[in-house]
Formats: sequence, structure tokens, C-alpha cells
Amino acid sequence: MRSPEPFRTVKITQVVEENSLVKTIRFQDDVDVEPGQFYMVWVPGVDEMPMSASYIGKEKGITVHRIGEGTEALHNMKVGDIIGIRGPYGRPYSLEGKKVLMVAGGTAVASLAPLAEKAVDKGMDVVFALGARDRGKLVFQKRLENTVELHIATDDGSEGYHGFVTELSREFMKKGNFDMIYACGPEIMLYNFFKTTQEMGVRVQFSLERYMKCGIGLCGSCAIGPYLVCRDGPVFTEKEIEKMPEFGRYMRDAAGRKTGLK
Amino acid sequence: MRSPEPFRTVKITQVVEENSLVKTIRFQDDVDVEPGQFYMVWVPGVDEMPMSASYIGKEKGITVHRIGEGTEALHNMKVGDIIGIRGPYGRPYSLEGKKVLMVAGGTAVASLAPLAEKAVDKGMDVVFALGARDRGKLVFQKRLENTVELHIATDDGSEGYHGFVTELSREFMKKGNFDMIYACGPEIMLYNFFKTTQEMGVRVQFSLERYMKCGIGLCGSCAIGPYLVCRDGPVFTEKEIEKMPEFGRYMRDAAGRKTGLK
Amino acid sequence: MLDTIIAGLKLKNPLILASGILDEVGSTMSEIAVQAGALVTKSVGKEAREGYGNPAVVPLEHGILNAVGLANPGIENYAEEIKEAKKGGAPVIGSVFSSDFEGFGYLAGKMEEYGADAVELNLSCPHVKGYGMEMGSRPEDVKRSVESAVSSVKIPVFAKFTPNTHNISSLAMAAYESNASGVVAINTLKGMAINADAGMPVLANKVGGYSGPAIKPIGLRLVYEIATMFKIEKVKIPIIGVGGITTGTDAIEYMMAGASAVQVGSAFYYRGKDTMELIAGEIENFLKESGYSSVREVIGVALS
Amino acid sequence: MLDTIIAGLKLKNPLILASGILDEVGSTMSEIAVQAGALVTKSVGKEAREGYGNPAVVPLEHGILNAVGLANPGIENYAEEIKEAKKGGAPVIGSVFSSDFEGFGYLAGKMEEYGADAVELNLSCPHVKGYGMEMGSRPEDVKRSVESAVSSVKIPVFAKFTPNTHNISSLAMAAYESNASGVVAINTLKGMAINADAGMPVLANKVGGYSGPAIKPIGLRLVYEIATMFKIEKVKIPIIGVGGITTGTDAIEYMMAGASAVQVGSAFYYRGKDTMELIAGEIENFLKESGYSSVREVIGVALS
Ligand SMILES: Cc1cc2nc3c(=O)[nH]c(=O)nc-3n(C[C@H](O)[C@H](O)[C@H](O)COP(=O)(O)OP(=O)(O)OC[C@H]3O[C@@H](n4cnc5c(N)ncnc54)[C@H](O)[C@@H]3O)c2cc1C
Ligand SMILES: Cc1cc2nc3c(=O)[nH]c(=O)nc-3n(C[C@H](O)[C@H](O)[C@H](O)COP(=O)(O)OP(=O)(O)OC[C@H]3O[C@@H](n4cnc5c(N)ncnc54)[C@H](O)[C@@H]3O)c2cc1C
Ligand SMILES: Cc1cc2nc3c(=O)[nH]c(=O)nc-3n(C[C@H](O)[C@H](O)[C@H](O)COP(=O)(O)O)c2cc1C
Ligand SMILES: Cc1cc2nc3c(=O)[nH]c(=O)nc-3n(C[C@H](O)[C@H](O)[C@H](O)COP(=O)(O)O)c2cc1C
Ligand code: FES
Ligand code: FES
Repeated sequence: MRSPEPFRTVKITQVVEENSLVKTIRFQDDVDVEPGQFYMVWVPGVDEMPMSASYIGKEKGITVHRIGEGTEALHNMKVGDIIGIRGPYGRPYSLEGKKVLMVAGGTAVASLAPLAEKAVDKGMDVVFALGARDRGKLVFQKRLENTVELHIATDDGSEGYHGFVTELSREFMKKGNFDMIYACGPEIMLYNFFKTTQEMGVRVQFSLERYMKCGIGLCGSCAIGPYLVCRDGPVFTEKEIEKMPEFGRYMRDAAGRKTGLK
Repeated sequence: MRSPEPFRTVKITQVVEENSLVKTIRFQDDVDVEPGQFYMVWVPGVDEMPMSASYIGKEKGITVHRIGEGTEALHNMKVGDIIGIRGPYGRPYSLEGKKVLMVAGGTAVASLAPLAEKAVDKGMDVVFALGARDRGKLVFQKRLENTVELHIATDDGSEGYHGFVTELSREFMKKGNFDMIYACGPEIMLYNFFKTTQEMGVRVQFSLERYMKCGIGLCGSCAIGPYLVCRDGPVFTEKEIEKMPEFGRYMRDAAGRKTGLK
Repeated sequence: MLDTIIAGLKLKNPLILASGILDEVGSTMSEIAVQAGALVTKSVGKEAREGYGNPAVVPLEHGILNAVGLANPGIENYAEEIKEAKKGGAPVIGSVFSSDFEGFGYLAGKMEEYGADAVELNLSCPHVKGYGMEMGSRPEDVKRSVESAVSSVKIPVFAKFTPNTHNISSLAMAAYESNASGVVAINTLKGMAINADAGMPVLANKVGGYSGPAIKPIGLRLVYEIATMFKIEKVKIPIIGVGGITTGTDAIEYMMAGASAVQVGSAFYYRGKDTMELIAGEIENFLKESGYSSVREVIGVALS
Repeated sequence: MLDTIIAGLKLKNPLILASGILDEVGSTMSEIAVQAGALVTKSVGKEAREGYGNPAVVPLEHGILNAVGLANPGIENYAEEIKEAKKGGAPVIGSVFSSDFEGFGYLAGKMEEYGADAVELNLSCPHVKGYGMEMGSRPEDVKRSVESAVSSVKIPVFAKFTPNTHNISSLAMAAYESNASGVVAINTLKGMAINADAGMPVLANKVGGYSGPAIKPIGLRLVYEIATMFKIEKVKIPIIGVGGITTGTDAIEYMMAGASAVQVGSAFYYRGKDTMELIAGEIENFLKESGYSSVREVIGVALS
């Protein structure tokens, strides 16, 4: 039986501005977290949201893209402020093989950065493709530069490869053989990239997002195909993704109605 | 914080008839029990009663003197029948010194027999005075004979010393120096014996009984002086017994009214 | 050994998925249907509702607190989910809620039309003002709600009660007298969590419904109370027990208290994906070890 | 930092021993008085009652179940216990129960005569037929009980409510309108335990009252509901919170929900002899760490 993991509050120990839209918030939380797992993060009186762990040492971190009211409230928090957390929840990435490719679009690098560090610690060969709209939107560039073989792609060409990070990744895949492709980013990007990886017959682990209420496998709002993102994911393999008719097509809103992807 | 110790049921594995009034009931219960501790024992549909653990190995035991409806129901149980138990509860005897005297009147030997065995295991010198009304009422004579220096006393002289076990014990105490006196039996016996031990200035640990409802320090029905028998006892030292104005005088019934000793 | 029949519905085991649990989407439900005796859908109303904001579900030390707020896509959008849910092979019970009595008839009719095998009336959602609680706590209201549904459909109608009441027996009697095919007890208890560091309630809606292991003794008592009354009054409709059932033993206890089948909800948090299969296995083991030959034999054995 | 005043009673901390806990005997209570802000006696009635047989108290996984059945020595035999209890130095609140309204006046009078500093009316014992539940769940009955007591004594009168109700706010309002000096919430929830192996209820009385950690979210919600209503109606009498308080944080949560003081009962099982001292220490730590200078500052901060 799973032991209860009750709600707890933590004090913010550090706030790092990654760029104009993204901040990393650090706090002490004495539990084991694996790359790919997420917290449910409560901003008292405002909202509770799923957030991937972007740092998994003793001082944990989440890296927050400002998009609406909840993430805005997180951006307004200061060192010493209190947030509520529960988790970590979800099935993490599983490191397999010797040579792997990691593909991150935008702030989604949050969940892949600690994975890259773990892979290097294990002596694996990591090629990391980090993409963003423009150079100002790149997150964790410095953190990754010193750790892995880092390649940058920007939509406007302001840094690195000019184009989508998935196109750049395709080039690498043509050249080298990867034992596993790890990817995280907007679903449209993942959807298109999935076609590529399927054509090339490679194994993948993609981290997906769905609207979450409970985070603990009860409410069903994060359902995708026969799976729950909070319980069976957020990381899924190609075999699982094949069983998701809605992947790349639609999500559900808080009422459970189908809506477009963001 | 104390972890919850929920109610559980066990199957009776053995029933031993010690004499016409006393039976020992054995069952498997995989918890640690110290000599002097007790279980709350449920006979489904009949009653729940405190019973000292008379065997504390893997196969636990209680030794039951038939006195009323509840104990009668226990006597009627067969191997394979189910009883409910919770506990062990209470503060056990604490083994101190090198040479000790144990004094048991009647079925009260239940809690002292495992203590004697433990003391011998620890290499202590144990003198054991076992008393009963007549030879037919002696319990655990065989069990103790092979373990400790056993002396018998019967009120009618049908075996061993003719007289009270406390008188016999007084003789031993005059002769030898004991580091600790352990005693259990009817309260009148303990009350009189306590006068002796106090006069002689020896340290004691007596196991007492009071009416119990909860066994877990909530209801207050087992109060004696400033103590609760279920929580602070059932084993008490001379310093504690001195603070009990009702010791040897009265008990309380289920309504909390004062009543005589049994 | 585990199969049973409730109001004509054939269940392969007495375990029914509780309303509001993993039933946002038909595909999730059909996965569970493979292991369960039957499924209840989330409570659906006339219009779509977003429900309350997050936090909407919070695990506490001894149970789960939720204020999902009857979030649902609206009955008009629900046909497909029923169809999908039925693919699992188990009977599907459509749960409905309404703020007026006639609504129950309308919604029940829709559920029947979509292919639901029975309807469950949620007379008890504690955290939506004007709905639930107020509606389901008076016998007259239970009567009118059940009558509305029963007169609109041919499939069995179950009435599900709130535990936030002092008169569950009268509610159950009212349901029986209005020709309900069975009663369901219990829904969540009204509860709340306050975070001391933040100095405020945790749920966005402040107050919510409390479920999970902590509430088992309360649900057991209410089922036992209804069953005792039904026995005395010679009422023969089944009771479906729900509240904190997490293990096979829990399920057996509810059945001994008088339930003919049970629903399982919060347990999915504690035991995961295969909750139903795990509980079913435990029930089977218990029956074998205790010498019962069918789960139906344990129904009501703890009643005096 | 921890001292407070409730209806004129000076408490050195906001922790009050709950009724029915370790209060069989005055000497046990005076031990606890050294650590507590005040003490409530067990509920005493006109005549002695043996209560129900054993099992009368059973620890469950998430709380405690009891059916002590209002066992008490009768008011005539209680003078000495009050005297003894008062030796500890803390105010002593005499709890009374009665099956008729006038009884509350008579019993309250006796308690005052014995030296009790206040009276608590147990309007809510769920497991004695004809008493408690039925008596305390209608506002009219609360009114008549409180009026009877208030008109008989000069000391403060507190009304303690059942949680087995859907209208706690009306009960609290009725108590206020009858000049109660404060309200107390909650008593135990009706519950039961069934043992599957034996196939029968565990408590001798079958049904009992459920207390301890499991019920905290329910008690918190009821206190919050009363406090919200009192705030709107500008009612100024204190609320005393009780139900599952085991740690300092629990106590703070109740006070943030609107309680001016709290009672502690089942916690003595989990934390032993020094429960009050441990909880008081935790409250003090919390206050210091969070920058409060008095425990009175946290009262009601979670109310909107
Ligand atoms: C497993 C997982 C991991 C995530 N990790 C991160 C991360 O590391 N960094 C990051 O910035 N974002 C992450 N997100 C997305 C993040 O949860 C949403 O951006 C955030 O909830 C938006 O809240 P808001 O109030 O600011 O925006 P809103 O204005 O409320 O919503 C904007 C959009 O955000 C999404 N969203 C809102 N609420 C939720 C919710 N409860 N669950 C899922 N999606 C929601 C919806 O698509 C919505 O349309 C993750 C999401 C999931 C499911
Ligand atoms: C810590 C402790 C350990 C005990 N160990 C043993 C033991 O090892 N062997 C043994 O035979 N007996 C033991 N007893 C005594 C035993 O609990 C009672 O003899 C038994 O409860 C009698 O129940 P009855 O229904 O047969 O008798 P009843 O007719 O109900 O009562 C007879 C007398 O037994 C006592 N008694 C009854 N119920 C209780 C109760 N709930 N708690 C305490 N006393 C009660 C009262 O003095 C009563 O007058 C112990 C008692 C205590 C407090
Ligand atoms: C997240 C959640 C949502 C729920 N939604 C509904 C609902 O829509 N309709 C309903 O009748 N009950 C609903 N319930 C109550 C459950 O069906 C069930 O009665 C209750 O949770 C007690 O069972 P459990 O302890 O097994 O969870 C919900 C419960 C939870 C935890
Ligand atoms: C063994 C026991 C006996 C109780 N007896 C009484 C009583 O006589 N009168 C009363 O008003 N409440 C009684 N209660 C209820 C408590 O006072 C309290 O309201 C309830 O237990 C909830 O608090 P807790 O969770 O801290 O125990 C009793 C509770 C227990 C556990
Ligand atoms: S978020 Fe509720 S099931 Fe996944
Ligand atoms: S038996 Fe209840 S306090 Fe000891």
C-alpha cells in the first residue's frame, strides 16, 4: 500500500530569473525525486499546478513559465515566502542504453536538465538539443553547457541552428545511433517529432501534459488513451503513445470537454 | 508519536488446562512483548478483558482464571477458535540487580513466569516463591521447577510451606539480600506484603489490577493515585505505590463508584 | 465465488467503481471495467460545469478531501463516454445530479437513452450550494427526486445519500417507498483542511468532501443502520456500501453490515491501477480461508 | 504568549481536557491540570450508570471508537472528584447530560455548588438512546436545555454539539440566543467497527462514537461554519474547538478556523501522559517561528 504523502509547506530559499518569462524557484524538501517526476505546487489562495522538478538534490527546484494567473503568482513570490507542495508524483524517465539524445523545447527543459545530469553521472553519452523561439528564451543553457554535448536551436536563428529543435535532432539521429530519445516540449512539437521517431524506428520517452486536478490518480482529468498522465506518466514510451488517439489532437478542460492543444 | 496498534484477531493454537479453574490459551502474534505487559482480549460477542502475557515467545499465551462470564467464555474456546487482541500494553517489569525474589499468589504467576525465564537467561539468580490455596491450584509449577530455585507455599499445607507465600518470602528476605522483589497476586496479599517490604527497606516491583475499559490511557477507569494502571503500570515501584491512597483499600466499578477489593 | 446480482444487474464481483473516480473519460473507465463488477459514471448535470478551481483534491493524512464541484461536461456531451465506458464489458451506472426534482427524470432518461444499465441519483453532493446537501437531507425531497427518475426510465434507479445527516433511515425508507431499486451510502462527509503556515483553507472552495480510510467507520455504521431498519421493515432492496473501502476486508465488513455490493473510490490513490483486482483477490482469499463458498453468504451476517 | 480568557475563565494555555477523557477520577485530572488551561469532567447525570460492557473503547487505524455509554457515578457522588480535580489549579468545567430539559438546570446547579468554574452541556452523546443525539439535534431542544442551565447558575454555560447533523449553525445560534457563554464543537461521530473474522460488531454496544485524527477535517469544518455564521451575525461568544487535535499545528488550525480555545481527548492515546505539555510546546514554537506574539492573534485568521 502506498503511504499517504500529505500536503506540506516549504519556504522559498532562492528565486532565479532565467529569462523574462521564466523563473526558477528553489526550496528545501527532504524527499527523493527522480527526473521526470512532478510536484503539485500550491500558491496559497491562488491556484495549485503541476510543476516538474528541475532540481532534485536536497534543495529542490521548479522552473516556471509565466502563462496565466497561477504561474504569475509564482513569479511574484519572494525568498522566504511559503508555497504548498505535494508529491513527487508520476513515473520518472528511465535511463537506458549508453548513448542517448535529449530534446527540449522551451521551458520543458525543466524535467530534462536533471535527467541529463543523472545520465552523465552514470557515465552515459548524452547529446542534448535545446530549442527556443529566440536566444532570449533559452533556459538552462549555462547549466547544460558544462555537463553535456549541448546543441542549440532557435526558431529565429538568433543562436545556434536556425529552425526547430526537432529538425536539428533529426540530423543527429541520421548521423548517430541513439539507444533512447528523451523529449519534452509543446505537444504539437512532440506530435511531429513522434512521426519522425516512429519512421526511424527508435525508442522514445516523451513527457506529456494534461490538465490535472488531483495529481494522484483519482479524478481522471489527466486521462489520455487508457492512461493517466499523473499516475502512468508523465513520461510515456512509444508503445504507450501509440495507444493515445488524442495525442497531438485535443486535450480536455476543467469540465472534461474536449479542447484544442495550447 | 505512538503508532496505532489496531485490533486484530488470532486463531487459538493450543489450550492447556492448568487446573480446574485455570487454562492457558496460546496463539501466534508476531509482536514483541515484555514480561508484565498485558493484552486486551476480546471474546467475540461476550467481553473484552485485560490478560497478562504468560508466554512471550513467538507463540504467545495468556493464562486465564475462570471467575465470571468473560473468563468462562475464554475457557470454553477451542483450538481454531478466534479471539481478538490488542496490545501489548503497559509498562513491563524491569530486571535489575543480580539476585531477585519473585512472589506469585495464584494465577498471578502468569506475568512472573516469563519474567523468571528472562532473568535466568540474563544470568540472574532467581528465587521464586509460588503460592496457592492448595496444591491443586498451583500453576506453572513444572514450568518453573526446571528454571529457577522454586519454593512452594499452600494455605492448607497440601504442598510445600504451610501458610501464605508472603510469609515464606519474608523468611527468604531475612536470610538473603535481594536486589529487587517482584510480586503479583491478590491486592490484599500485596498490601500486606508491601508493609513487610517497606519495613525491611527493600525495593519492589508489584503488578496491580484495576478495572479497565480502554487499556490505552483514555478512559481513566484504571486510575490509582496519580497513575493509570494501563499506561503507567501495571508494574509499579515502592515509590509509586506510596502515592496510592486507595492501594489495598478500594477499587472502582464500571460506573466509577468506589467498591471493595475482590 | 465473487459473482452477484444487484437489482437485476449481473456483476462478476461485488466491486463497483464509485462516482467521480477516474470517470472523467470513458476510456479510463473501460480499463477499470475489466476488473470491476460495475462502473458508476461521474455525476452529470444538465449543463457543463467547470467546477471549482485547484486545489480541488488534496490527500490528507487519513483520507482525501475534494471539492471538484460537480465538474462535468453536461449531459448533452456524455453519450460518447457511456459508449466508451461500456466497452469494458461491465454494467455502467449513470450518475446524475440536479437542482430541481424534474431534472432527475430528464437526466435519467438521457442516461438510459445513451445505454446506461442503471441510474444513480446523487442526492448528496455536499459542496455545491443549492444542490446536493439541501436536496438530499429531507425524506420528502428524496421521494420527489426518486419518483421523477423512476417514472422516466425502465432501468433500475439507485438513490445515493449524504452522511451529513441524522436521519439516514428515513431517507432510505423514502427511497424504497418511491420504488428505488436500491440505495447507496455514503457520499463524502463535509470537511476542510486549513494550512497553518499560510493561515488559510487549502481547497479553492474552502470546504469539501472527505473520503477514504478515515470515513470507513462512519459509512459502516450508516449501512448497518439502514440494513437493520430494512430487516425490521422487511424491505428487500439492496444496499450498496461505499466509504473508505481500501482492502478486501473492508469490503467484507460492509457486506457483513448489510451491503449487497460495494463501491470503491479513494482506494485508487492508495493502491493504484489494479485496485479492483487486488481487492477482489483479497475477498476471494478471505472467503476461502473462512469457509464461505460465495460472497453472497456474508451479506448481513453482522446484523443482530 | 499562550494564556487566554474564555467567558471570563483565565486559562494559562488554550488547551482544555475534553470530556470523558481521563476524568473518571479527580486525582488523574489534577495531574493533567498542571499542564492544561482547563479541564472538563466526564458527563455526569442524575443517576449512576455502569455504561456499556467491554469492548467499550477500541483503537482503530485512524481514530478511536468508544461506546462508554455515559458511564458515571451519578451527580450525588461527584462532589469529591470536582474538589480533587481543582487541586491542579486549572479551572474545572463540569459536563452534564440529561434526558429532560429541566435536568440540565438541576445538574448545572449541583456542579456550581461543588465548585465547578463553568458547566458544559453534553447535547450530543450519540450512543445512548433517548439522550444525546435526539436531544441535541434540534434547535428548539438546544434552546430549552441551555435556558434551563443558564437560569439555574451564575457560572458560564457552554453548549457542546453533535457533528451528526446538517444544521450546526442553527444549533449554535439557538445556544447563543439562550445566553450560552460559548459553544463547543464537536462531539464524536457515530461510527462502528465490524470484525470480519468474527463476523460481528466489535463494540459491546455495536455502534459508538468516533474520535481522533480521522475526524479533524470534519471538526474543523463545523467550527469554521459556526465561526463564519457568528462573524456575519456579529455574535461574540467564543467557540471551543474539539475533534482530532493531536499536535500543536492541529490546535492552531482550529483556532484559525475561529476557535478561541480547543479541547484535547483521543490524543492522550497517541502521545501519552504529557500530551498537553507537548502540544503547548508545539503551539509556542509555531507562534515564535511565524512571528505571532500571542496565541490570541491566530483566532479566526482563516476566515474570509
Ligand atoms: C506533468 C506536468 C508538468 C509540468 N511542468 C511544468 C514546468 O516544469 N514548468 C512550467 O512552467 N509548467 C509546467 N507545467 C504546466 C503548468 O502546470 C501550467 O502551465 C500551469 O498550470 C498554468 O497555470 P496558470 O494559472 O498560470 O495558467 P492558466 O491561465 O490557468 O492556464 C493556462 C494553460 O495552462 C494549462 N494548465 C492550467 N492549469 C493546469 C493544470 N492544473 N494542469 C495542467 N495544465 C494546466 C492549460 O493548458 C491552460 O490552458 C506542467 C504540466 C504538467 C501536466
Ligand atoms: C493488567 C491486568 C492483567 C490481568 N491479567 C490476568 C491474567 O493473566 N489472568 C487472569 O485470569 N486474569 C487477569 N486479570 C484479571 C481479569 O482481567 C479479570 O479476572 C477478568 O476481566 C474477569 O472477567 P469476567 O467477565 O470473567 O468476570 P466478571 O464477572 O465480569 O468480573 C469479576 C471481577 O473481575 C474483575 N474484572 C472484570 N472485568 C475487568 C476488566 N475489564 N478489567 C479489570 N478487571 C476486571 C473485577 O474485579 C470484577 O469484579 C488481569 C487484570 C489486569 C488489570
Ligand atoms: C475526487 C472525488 C470526486 C467525487 N465525485 C463524486 C460525484 O461526482 N458524484 C458522487 O455521487 N460522488 C462523488 N464522490 C464520492 C464518491 O463516489 C464516494 O461516495 C466517496 O468518495 C466515498 O468513497 P471512498 O472513500 O471509497 O472514496 C467523489 C469522491 C472523490 C474523492
Ligand atoms: C472514551 C471517550 C469518552 C468520551 N466521553 C464523553 C462524555 O462523557 N461527554 C462528552 O461530552 N464527550 C465525550 N467524549 C467526546 C470527547 O469529549 C470529544 O468531543 C471527542 O472525543 C472528539 O475529540 P478528540 O478527537 O480529541 O477525542 C468522549 C470521547 C472518548 C474517546
Ligand atoms: S490529475 Fe486526477 S487522475 Fe490525474
Ligand atoms: S483502562 Fe482506560 S485509562 Fe486505563
